[in-house]
Amino acid sequence: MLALQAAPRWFELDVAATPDIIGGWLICLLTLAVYSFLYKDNPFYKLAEHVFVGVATAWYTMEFYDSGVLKAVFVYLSDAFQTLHEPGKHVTEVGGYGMPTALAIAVRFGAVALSVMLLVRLFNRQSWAPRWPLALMIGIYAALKLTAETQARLVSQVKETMVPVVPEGATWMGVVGNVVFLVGLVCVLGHFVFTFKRGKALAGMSRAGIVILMLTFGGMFGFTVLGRIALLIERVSELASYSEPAYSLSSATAGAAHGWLDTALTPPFLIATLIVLVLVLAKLTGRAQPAPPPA
Amino acid sequence: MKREIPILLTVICGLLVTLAYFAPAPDPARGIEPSAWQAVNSELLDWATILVAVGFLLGIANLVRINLKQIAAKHPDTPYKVVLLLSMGLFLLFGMAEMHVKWLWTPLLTHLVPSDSIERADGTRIEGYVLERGDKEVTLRTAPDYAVTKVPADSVKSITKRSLKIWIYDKFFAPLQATMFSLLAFYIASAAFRAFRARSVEATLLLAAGAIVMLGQVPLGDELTFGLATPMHAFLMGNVVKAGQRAIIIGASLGVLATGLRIVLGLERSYLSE
Amino acid sequence: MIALQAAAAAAVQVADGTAHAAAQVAPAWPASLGSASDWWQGMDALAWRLTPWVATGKIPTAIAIIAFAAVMFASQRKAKRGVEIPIRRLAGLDALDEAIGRATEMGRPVLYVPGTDEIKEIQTIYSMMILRHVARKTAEYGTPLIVPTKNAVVMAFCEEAVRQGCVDAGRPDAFIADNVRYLSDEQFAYCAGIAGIMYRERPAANIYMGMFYAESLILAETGFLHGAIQVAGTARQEQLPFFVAACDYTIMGEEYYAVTAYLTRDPSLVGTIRAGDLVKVAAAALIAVGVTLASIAGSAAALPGTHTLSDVYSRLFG
Amino acid sequence: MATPRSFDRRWIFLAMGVVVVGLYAAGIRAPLPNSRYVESFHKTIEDLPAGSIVLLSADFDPASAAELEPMYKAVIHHLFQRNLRIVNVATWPAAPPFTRDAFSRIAPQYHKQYGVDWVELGFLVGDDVALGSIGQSLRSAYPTDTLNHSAYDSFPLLRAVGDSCQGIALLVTISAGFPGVLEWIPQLGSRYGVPIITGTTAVQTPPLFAYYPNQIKGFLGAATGATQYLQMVAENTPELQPTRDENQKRMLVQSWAHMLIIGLIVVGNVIYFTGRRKAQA
Repeated sequence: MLALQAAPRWFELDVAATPDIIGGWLICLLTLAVYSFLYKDNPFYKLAEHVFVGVATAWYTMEFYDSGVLKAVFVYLSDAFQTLHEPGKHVTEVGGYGMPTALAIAVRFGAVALSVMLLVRLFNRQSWAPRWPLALMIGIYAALKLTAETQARLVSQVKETMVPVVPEGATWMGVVGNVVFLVGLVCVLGHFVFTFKRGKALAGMSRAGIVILMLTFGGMFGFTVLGRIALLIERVSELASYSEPAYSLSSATAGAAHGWLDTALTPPFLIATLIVLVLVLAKLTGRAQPAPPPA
Repeated sequence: MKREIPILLTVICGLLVTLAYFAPAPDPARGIEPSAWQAVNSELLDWATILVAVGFLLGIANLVRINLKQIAAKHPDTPYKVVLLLSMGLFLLFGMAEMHVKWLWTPLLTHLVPSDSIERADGTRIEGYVLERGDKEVTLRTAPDYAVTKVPADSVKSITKRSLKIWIYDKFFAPLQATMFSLLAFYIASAAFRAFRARSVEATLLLAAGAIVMLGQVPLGDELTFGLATPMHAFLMGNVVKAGQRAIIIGASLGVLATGLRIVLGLERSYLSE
Repeated sequence: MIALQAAAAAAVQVADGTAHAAAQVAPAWPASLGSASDWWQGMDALAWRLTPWVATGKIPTAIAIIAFAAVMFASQRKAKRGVEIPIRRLAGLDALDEAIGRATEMGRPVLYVPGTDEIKEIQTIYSMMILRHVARKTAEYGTPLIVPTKNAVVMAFCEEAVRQGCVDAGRPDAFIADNVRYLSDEQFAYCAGIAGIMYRERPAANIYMGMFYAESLILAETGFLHGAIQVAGTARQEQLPFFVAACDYTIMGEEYYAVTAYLTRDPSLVGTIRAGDLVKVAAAALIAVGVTLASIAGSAAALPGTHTLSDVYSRLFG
Repeated sequence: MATPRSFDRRWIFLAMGVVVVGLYAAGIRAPLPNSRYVESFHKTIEDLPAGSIVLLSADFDPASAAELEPMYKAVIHHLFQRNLRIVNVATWPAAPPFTRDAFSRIAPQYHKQYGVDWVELGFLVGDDVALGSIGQSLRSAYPTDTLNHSAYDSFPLLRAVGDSCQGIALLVTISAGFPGVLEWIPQLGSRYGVPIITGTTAVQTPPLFAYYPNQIKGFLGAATGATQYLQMVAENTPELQPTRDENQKRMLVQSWAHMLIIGLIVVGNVIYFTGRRKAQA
């Protein structure tokens, strides 16, 4: 899939250039190491898994630090201090509302103080201090969802359902669909009613509601299968892109070898054979861990 | 003191953000300027952003502490835990260095961060670090003294940015995360054969709807089902799933509303008992 | 005329956040409130006057929140005063008891997986309440109960829940501390650990209650293969299809919260469930009225520019 | 007879692997019919007057890039072709590299100038809170941009985006889960009335049908939606044609993989029920 403009170099840090060869070997090694878990839990998978947790945690740490600490505190405060020293009126826009810069700085130090209280948990796990910032976060988070989500998911969804059963220019199929939609919606709501006495009507609605729910979960099931397989195909596509002769060991060293040897020496095939060999050897010599349960 | 003030903080911030929701939106046409409500809402949200970030960094410190304790206690997976901490540490070292090029001490800068190659207007190329590239001037740190200098924008023709942080992301993080999730495609296949049984009416309906979607979303679906897949798929998703999803959404919103109200009015104490 | 304006202001909750008041002058009050168009004009006028004080488009949301809060606190007070709010017998509970009963007959342990999220997730907290009920049952029947966890904090809460369950059954000695086990923090390693327990200790009943992510599929499949009766429960929609397809019974979405309310009779939870029911009935009624109005308006071709009752009705709901 | 219970599941893994690798190697392409949801997504962008400002949010990561990166690149091509200005944000920490890569390749093709035609603001931590502060005031949410690290007000494009989403004509979110389109709808759609269109992973597509057509103007559902949209945009975009062909190739592999899954379900049930009937007989 890679549009191979220039030939790949051994090691290339320029992000826009063609992916380099060492990178290709690394990607294929890690991808096939994870897939070796399908055969059996083995050191290759364990290594790949722990490298993943380490690298992922580091990446999230850097992004969270950059967005929540570096920009929101250091850069914000240094800009605010700068406007204080410049001539002209010292006003900082906070949410579009002009606020005196000194006040804006003082207020932002409130957040810094609360962050310090949060960090106290590092030294003393039972301390009461982290409760203040935690309480503030939970209050803001709850209020944000309580208001906007009630409008978007309760009020608007009920309003959107007030549609004519027979809109203009509707085919008979459209009308049937509309009836199924409206009746189905009310039945599923009926199914999720728990404190009303279960008369014949409510029981019937609940039965119909379950049918609609099952078809809904079936739709979700079908889409989930679609998504997971699309992911597998993309991995196969990336491995295929590194099976180009340009990435083969032979072309880099011994010039034009014949076709199949080139491909055999490309990262995916070579690594795959290596992993299989190691696992088979481990199985034969019985040195590997005790056979896992036939899951 | 330990319980009353946190609850007071929750109620005050919660009510402020709730009321700010109903404050009038600034509308220059009607002459409505942004009010203090917008400022309060914006500042509280920024506070929460900072605290979420700091809270996450706290979680990382915890993870490192647990792993170090396990290594010290000769946990059977010790070599793998060392690999975990090593890969995290190295990536943090190079990544953080690259994020602080403006303030970094010169020897650290030259050893940890790959330099960009800057092509000047006269075609000559120099190695250095680009800090800021505005339309009027470019801020650089170049050899030999690596002092922060500003040069006019038109003196710089093109910049080839090099990044070790993005290289590690592309070669380690991206393939590993994508492949870990793609394992599920295999698990779905084995579960399909060994566990998905049409043992009840409900399960049969579920599997049938799943098959309809699987056929309706792909090109071959229609050929194999004599053109039935797409209309059935459209009817199922446009009406039945729309009804089921909308009812689930309305139901779930009531849960969020109930929990939110209890928190904002200070009735929820479970998070204080940690 | 003034009485008319006051009546219009009081009676009509205006909902018009999107009115671009092109003209700077305020729209006039309608002469009478006879037709739908008059009501529409009245709404425009009121919206124009209210805009500097409140975001008029969000008034219906404010009313919905206040109404729900009123109903919720009224029901909670009723529940606290001991008034019996009946919650219908949930099939999910019967399935739980049946599964534990079957494990007892076959003399094999019960496996309870409390979800894979941290304790701050509301579904994990409710899972602790269900675990206490299951622990009470298994203590009564003397059946071993194994609880694998993915998080050290959750493990501590599980131990507490199982101990309480044994005390409830009057058999504090039935509590076995090392049956509550911390396996691993990593998703797939946790599933592999549970698969090991299923292979070695062959539980006859697997119960999955709480917040699940991609693990539902793997656990349900492995459990099915070992011939165990499986009961699952989660409010997370994405995982329900796999539980329904592979488990014998699934407690779906909101039923999960109702089961906890049924078990614990906790007044605040029962009150919330009751308030939720009342709002759902009200929502269904509003939809019915709205659809009939829209259908009438839809078929009777109204003159362009004039507003039908259905327009006014749906504008009221924001 | 090998009952499903004793059947080693690794044979099924092998079957899935062989089907996907084999068919991918065959490399046959299969076009898809259009869908009204994709057409309304496309039309919403076409209807925007030139020069309007679009907020493009990258809410995905490598694990969902298989379905979402083709959509992301196609949308950027489409927005630039329509001479729309793009303010780029991300609410997933692993998204920024995709933004950098896409814009550095696509923007030069349309001679777009950074800071005037598009700006990259990068990742903002906080999930729902991040969406709330982006809606409330982009300026306080992002003191600087993420490419040049220069101040918010130094960009003419950003000065045109006021507070409370004034100046934002459309929100396009390429969303893999939480936070994503289901959180943008309340925080920007309901609160500030910003029209929303979205491209999502398969897992997140079913709920979108409940929000269509008013709370979401149009959407691209899973790899299918991506391919259909690519088919529309690639007609007059030569650079996108390889991506479209690749997606069409993958859709054919997808078709046969689905047939395998359906086959496995059917065969598994047949064995289960015949086995059970034999046991009862």
